[in-house]
Amino acid sequence: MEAVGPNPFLFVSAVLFVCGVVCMTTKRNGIGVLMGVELVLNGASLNFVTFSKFTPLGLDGQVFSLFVIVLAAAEAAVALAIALNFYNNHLTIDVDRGDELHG
Amino acid sequence: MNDIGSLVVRLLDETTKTSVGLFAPELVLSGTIVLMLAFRVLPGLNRIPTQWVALLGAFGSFALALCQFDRLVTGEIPPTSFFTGMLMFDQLGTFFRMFLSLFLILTITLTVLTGIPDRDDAADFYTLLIGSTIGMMIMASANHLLMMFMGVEMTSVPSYAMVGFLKGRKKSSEAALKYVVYGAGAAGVMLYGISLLAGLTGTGSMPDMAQRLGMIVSQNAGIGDATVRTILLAGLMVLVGLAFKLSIFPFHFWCPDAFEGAAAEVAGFLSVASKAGAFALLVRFGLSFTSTSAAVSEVGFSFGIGLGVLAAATATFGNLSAYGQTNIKRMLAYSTIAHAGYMLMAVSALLVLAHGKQVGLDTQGEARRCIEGLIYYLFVYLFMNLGAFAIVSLIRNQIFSEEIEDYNGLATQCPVLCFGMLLCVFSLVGLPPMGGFWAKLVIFSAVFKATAVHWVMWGVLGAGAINTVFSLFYYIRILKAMYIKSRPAGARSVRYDLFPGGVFVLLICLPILGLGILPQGFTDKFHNIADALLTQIGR
Amino acid sequence: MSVETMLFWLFAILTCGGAVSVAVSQNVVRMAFSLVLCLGSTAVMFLLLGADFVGATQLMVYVGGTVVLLVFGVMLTATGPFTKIKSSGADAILSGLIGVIFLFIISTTVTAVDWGDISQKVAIGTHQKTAARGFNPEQQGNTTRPLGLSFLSVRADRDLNLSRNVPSVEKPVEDAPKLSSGYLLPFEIVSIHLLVVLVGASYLARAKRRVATNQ
Amino acid sequence: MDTLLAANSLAEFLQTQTIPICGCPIDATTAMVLAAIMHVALVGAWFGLPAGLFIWAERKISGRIQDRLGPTRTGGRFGWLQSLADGAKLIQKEDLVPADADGLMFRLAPYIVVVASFAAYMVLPFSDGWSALGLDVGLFLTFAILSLEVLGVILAGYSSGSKWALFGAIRESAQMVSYEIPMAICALCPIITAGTLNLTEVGQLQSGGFWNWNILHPFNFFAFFVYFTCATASCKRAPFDLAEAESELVAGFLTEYSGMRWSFFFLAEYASMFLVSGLATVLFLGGWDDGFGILSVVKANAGSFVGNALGLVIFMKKASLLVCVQIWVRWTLPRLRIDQVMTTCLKYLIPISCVLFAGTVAYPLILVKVSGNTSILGGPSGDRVVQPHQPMSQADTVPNKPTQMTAATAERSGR
Repeated sequence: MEAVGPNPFLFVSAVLFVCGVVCMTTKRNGIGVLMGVELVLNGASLNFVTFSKFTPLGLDGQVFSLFVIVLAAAEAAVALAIALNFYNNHLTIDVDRGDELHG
Repeated sequence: MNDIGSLVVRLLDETTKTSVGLFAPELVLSGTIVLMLAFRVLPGLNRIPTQWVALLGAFGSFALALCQFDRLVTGEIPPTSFFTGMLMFDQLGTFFRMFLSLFLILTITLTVLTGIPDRDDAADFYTLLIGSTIGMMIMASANHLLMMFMGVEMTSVPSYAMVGFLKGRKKSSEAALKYVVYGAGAAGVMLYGISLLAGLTGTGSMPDMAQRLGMIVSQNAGIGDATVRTILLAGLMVLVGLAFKLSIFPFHFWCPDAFEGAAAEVAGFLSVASKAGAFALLVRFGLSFTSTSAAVSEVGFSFGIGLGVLAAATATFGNLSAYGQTNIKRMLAYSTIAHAGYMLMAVSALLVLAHGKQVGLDTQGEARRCIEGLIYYLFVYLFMNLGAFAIVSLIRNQIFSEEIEDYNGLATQCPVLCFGMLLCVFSLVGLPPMGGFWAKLVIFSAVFKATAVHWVMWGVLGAGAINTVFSLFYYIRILKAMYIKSRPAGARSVRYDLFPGGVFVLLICLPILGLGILPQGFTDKFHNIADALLTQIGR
Repeated sequence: MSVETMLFWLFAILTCGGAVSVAVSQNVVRMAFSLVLCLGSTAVMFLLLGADFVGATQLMVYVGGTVVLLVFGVMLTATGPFTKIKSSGADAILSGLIGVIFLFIISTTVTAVDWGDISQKVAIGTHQKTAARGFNPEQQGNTTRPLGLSFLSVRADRDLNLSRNVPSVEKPVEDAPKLSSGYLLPFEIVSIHLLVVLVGASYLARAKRRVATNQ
Repeated sequence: MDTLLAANSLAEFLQTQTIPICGCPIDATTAMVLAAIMHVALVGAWFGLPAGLFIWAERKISGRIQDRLGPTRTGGRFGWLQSLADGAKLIQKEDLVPADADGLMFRLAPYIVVVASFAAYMVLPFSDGWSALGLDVGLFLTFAILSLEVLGVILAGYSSGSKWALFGAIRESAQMVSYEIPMAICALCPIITAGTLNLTEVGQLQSGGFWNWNILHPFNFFAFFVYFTCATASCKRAPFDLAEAESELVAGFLTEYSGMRWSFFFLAEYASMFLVSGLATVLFLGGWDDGFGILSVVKANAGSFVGNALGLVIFMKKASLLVCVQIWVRWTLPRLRIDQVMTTCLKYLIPISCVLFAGTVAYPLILVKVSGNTSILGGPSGDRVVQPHQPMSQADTVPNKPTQMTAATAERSGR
């Protein structure tokens, strides 16, 4: 009947973080990379909420995660607009196809 | 009156009487954004050119920041944290706010001269520009981990959009996509680090964090302790985010692409302004690790050594890659990376010197010199780099090219712009009597002092010196093209030179010379800033 | 096993499963769906952690907003061959290996920390509230009111005892101890950020306007 | 989770019983699980029953509006069982998946839509305290869950592998996402008046007489109509049913669906119609309150259970009336064009709702300045029957009176 401690939650958030990083590094689709970023941010936000329950961080943790959610939404909006713009110019969203810039 | 009532009264008092006033420069900029957008919508008012509104706002912000800085220096207002500890009002922060609003004025003027946003898009462009500047200002005075992250985000997100501002161009959209993808990733990693730090210390406030890091690590805990390792991991993750903003070695790859794809004005803005904000933040964050606790100081020290190695690598890499470039914006981007390396040496020396007390050296005064050198370098860098980018964009408007070989023989057609480029380049290399010389000198001397604490700093110093010599070779290529090669027949000629572009460039170049010939007044000012910062955190 | 523990493991598995399938999936639309699963289960984890408001925000803003945006992006850009991305086997193994090593590093550092001990060390010197008040106890996840107040900088969960004239041993020198961090400034400044971002995104997404058409 | 108010009481009741087969007492976990299952079944019944009923009502009402009879034969004189018969028919139909479709997504999409509108019932109070979850974030959570519905729609449209479906889904999602904004802002107006997001508390504050109902508040009065318009649109009901505009898009995102999956979308539509109407009832129309104080008399004389049951009937009546209004509107007004739909939302409804929101915020402040009270009637609106629902477990050093710690009181005392 013991309650779940902080460590299982932290482990889940570590899984989120790692999956996000792997996703960011392996995906060639621009939007796929953005999904990886969302996973990483989500892992961080789960960390904050976990700490808000189990450490003296208290309510601050929840405030942090609220701001993270809002900022992530803003970032996603701009990223998506840029991705669409890229698509309009290149007719693909494959990051590797962008090869105008090199040297 | 009950508890919550008196709490509200106290908060209301503090917010309206102190905090809002201290936040005035940012508030003016925020108001400018709203005004610009309102002017565009309202009938009748939409005839007012947006850039004048933006310029007015930037001037207002600069004036307010100047006033505040003045009052801080004279001691009329004591340094304090405001908005219940969210931001810090001190000489360092206020100097950077002043610096950034000055830079905003210069950038807006430049865009007016080169006409990069057309009439329709002006409001959008200046909104992004000012929004990004507000983010940097917040970054420079952040006193709380949340404000630190918000500052980074508020700086980055509008700048992603700015890089992609020329939206019809393939290069521009590609640059923006690369920038946003890497940038968002770095921000995510940074946030994860912040979450670990906040969880460990149970607070978001950075001074509290510094104090509590000592509390949670027992005196003799080494790297084997899980807590110390977590602190190290978290610190590294935060540094990844900052290193990305600063384009430090393994995280620099976005920089050349983003700069080449973006308009030269935007590239100039990003190269200086985002560095200024990020370095201020890095200094504050780094100082959190210079605790009196031996274990935490050890962590800070290892960060210092690590940053030193990275700084040497960054400078070397930047200079080596710049050598083969044919596009001038790309070359300047690599040179930006190299300069970030030099400036990072100052931070590295700061962290190493701060550890000096632990090994029995009195390095108090030398730590101050690091911050002084960093500020001096940034201040010179503002003018020399903006100058270079301004000349690139002015010439681009005439010859429609940014390749170095198209600059051949330009000196005969536009002597003023080319002379400006000469000054900027000499300063970028670090030749006397330019400002860049003194800047490098102060930083290198600080690194030299740091060699007493650890031998690795000798390597850093050596790398810095060799790089300075090496950088001469590729910078000189620009001058060679301009002054020695002859203009090919049939090449597009440059029609106007002196007015207004030339005047602007000369105005920017004046401080470069001034800072080089009369450095004393400035170094004293910057020394005071460093002094105030270190006294304030009690080191 | 209590209900809470069961719920935790159920949703932990869903969260991790969603995350892993985002990372390994080759189809962008499937990835988006896995992301929904992952983020939605995280919202439930927030509820389990007693952060109801954050959980609801996660559902509303993240799942109902950000992911919808991403799915829109997928729909607008996914044409023919690019919907499915094949990466080579060696790549997949390498990145999987890196992922496992990374996970090992993080889990051995972060979860090896004795959080209870650290909390005790840090808790010295933090001010605590004198009494939790409100309609429903905060411990059960009803943090809406304290959160709302903290956005106004009123830290009812921390600072309530500051104004009371309790003789305090720790802080005899300062007559007015500092207030805990309230979040009025970020709450207000984020609106400027959102405005700027909105302008930027709409500029990038809209077609270039025709000049000189208004007579 | 201790917030499962009703479930808790049921679980406590079950713990006093024994399992009939083996005769041993029920332990806490099993009791909790049993209680949860019973509640799910109950809420599920509320989800299915109104849907069936309203489909019948829609046919009948539309028939009458168009001067027809509507269903007359199945199940007696009024065609009562028509929906049931249709359901039986749809279950028997073959489950078709188009060749071009993304099979997994195509099959999943209806469930997402159904789960989203079903889960939102969790926090809806059917009577005083009769809700599955008594959360402090009640209304916010409802909107959060409702906002998931759009995902199902997008997936349905995308995975169908058909142009009609994709067009329909894009239109539909644009419309749903846009109308969420004014809808949420308008729903916040009564929330501000009440000072809580907990729907049960909002209902309790309006009890005691119709003069306490939020709709009589000057700004909430207008907010109600804006809310109702947006709610109609977010349920993709005519005149906003552009996604399914037969003349242009065959059937929108539903084009490729048939049989049971198709009917799931309809179940979800009618369920969310009832849900938004129920929300409107709680937020604006006094919830389960009868308006003349009869309920309190009944409660005093026949016990709270009977009173609550009566409240439930009243609540259902009010909500059903609103659903009928939606049906009435659908068969009366012509369909708008898609640009008109978006213009209505972005150019008119959002500014109007913002003004109403600001007005609601300013109203009590102005009243305080003018008359010294936050309400025209003198006291705070409704009976402040809300109490801390559980005494604090830790004994505090300071004896505390039950202070209501809302932003409003904080402000008042701060002055």
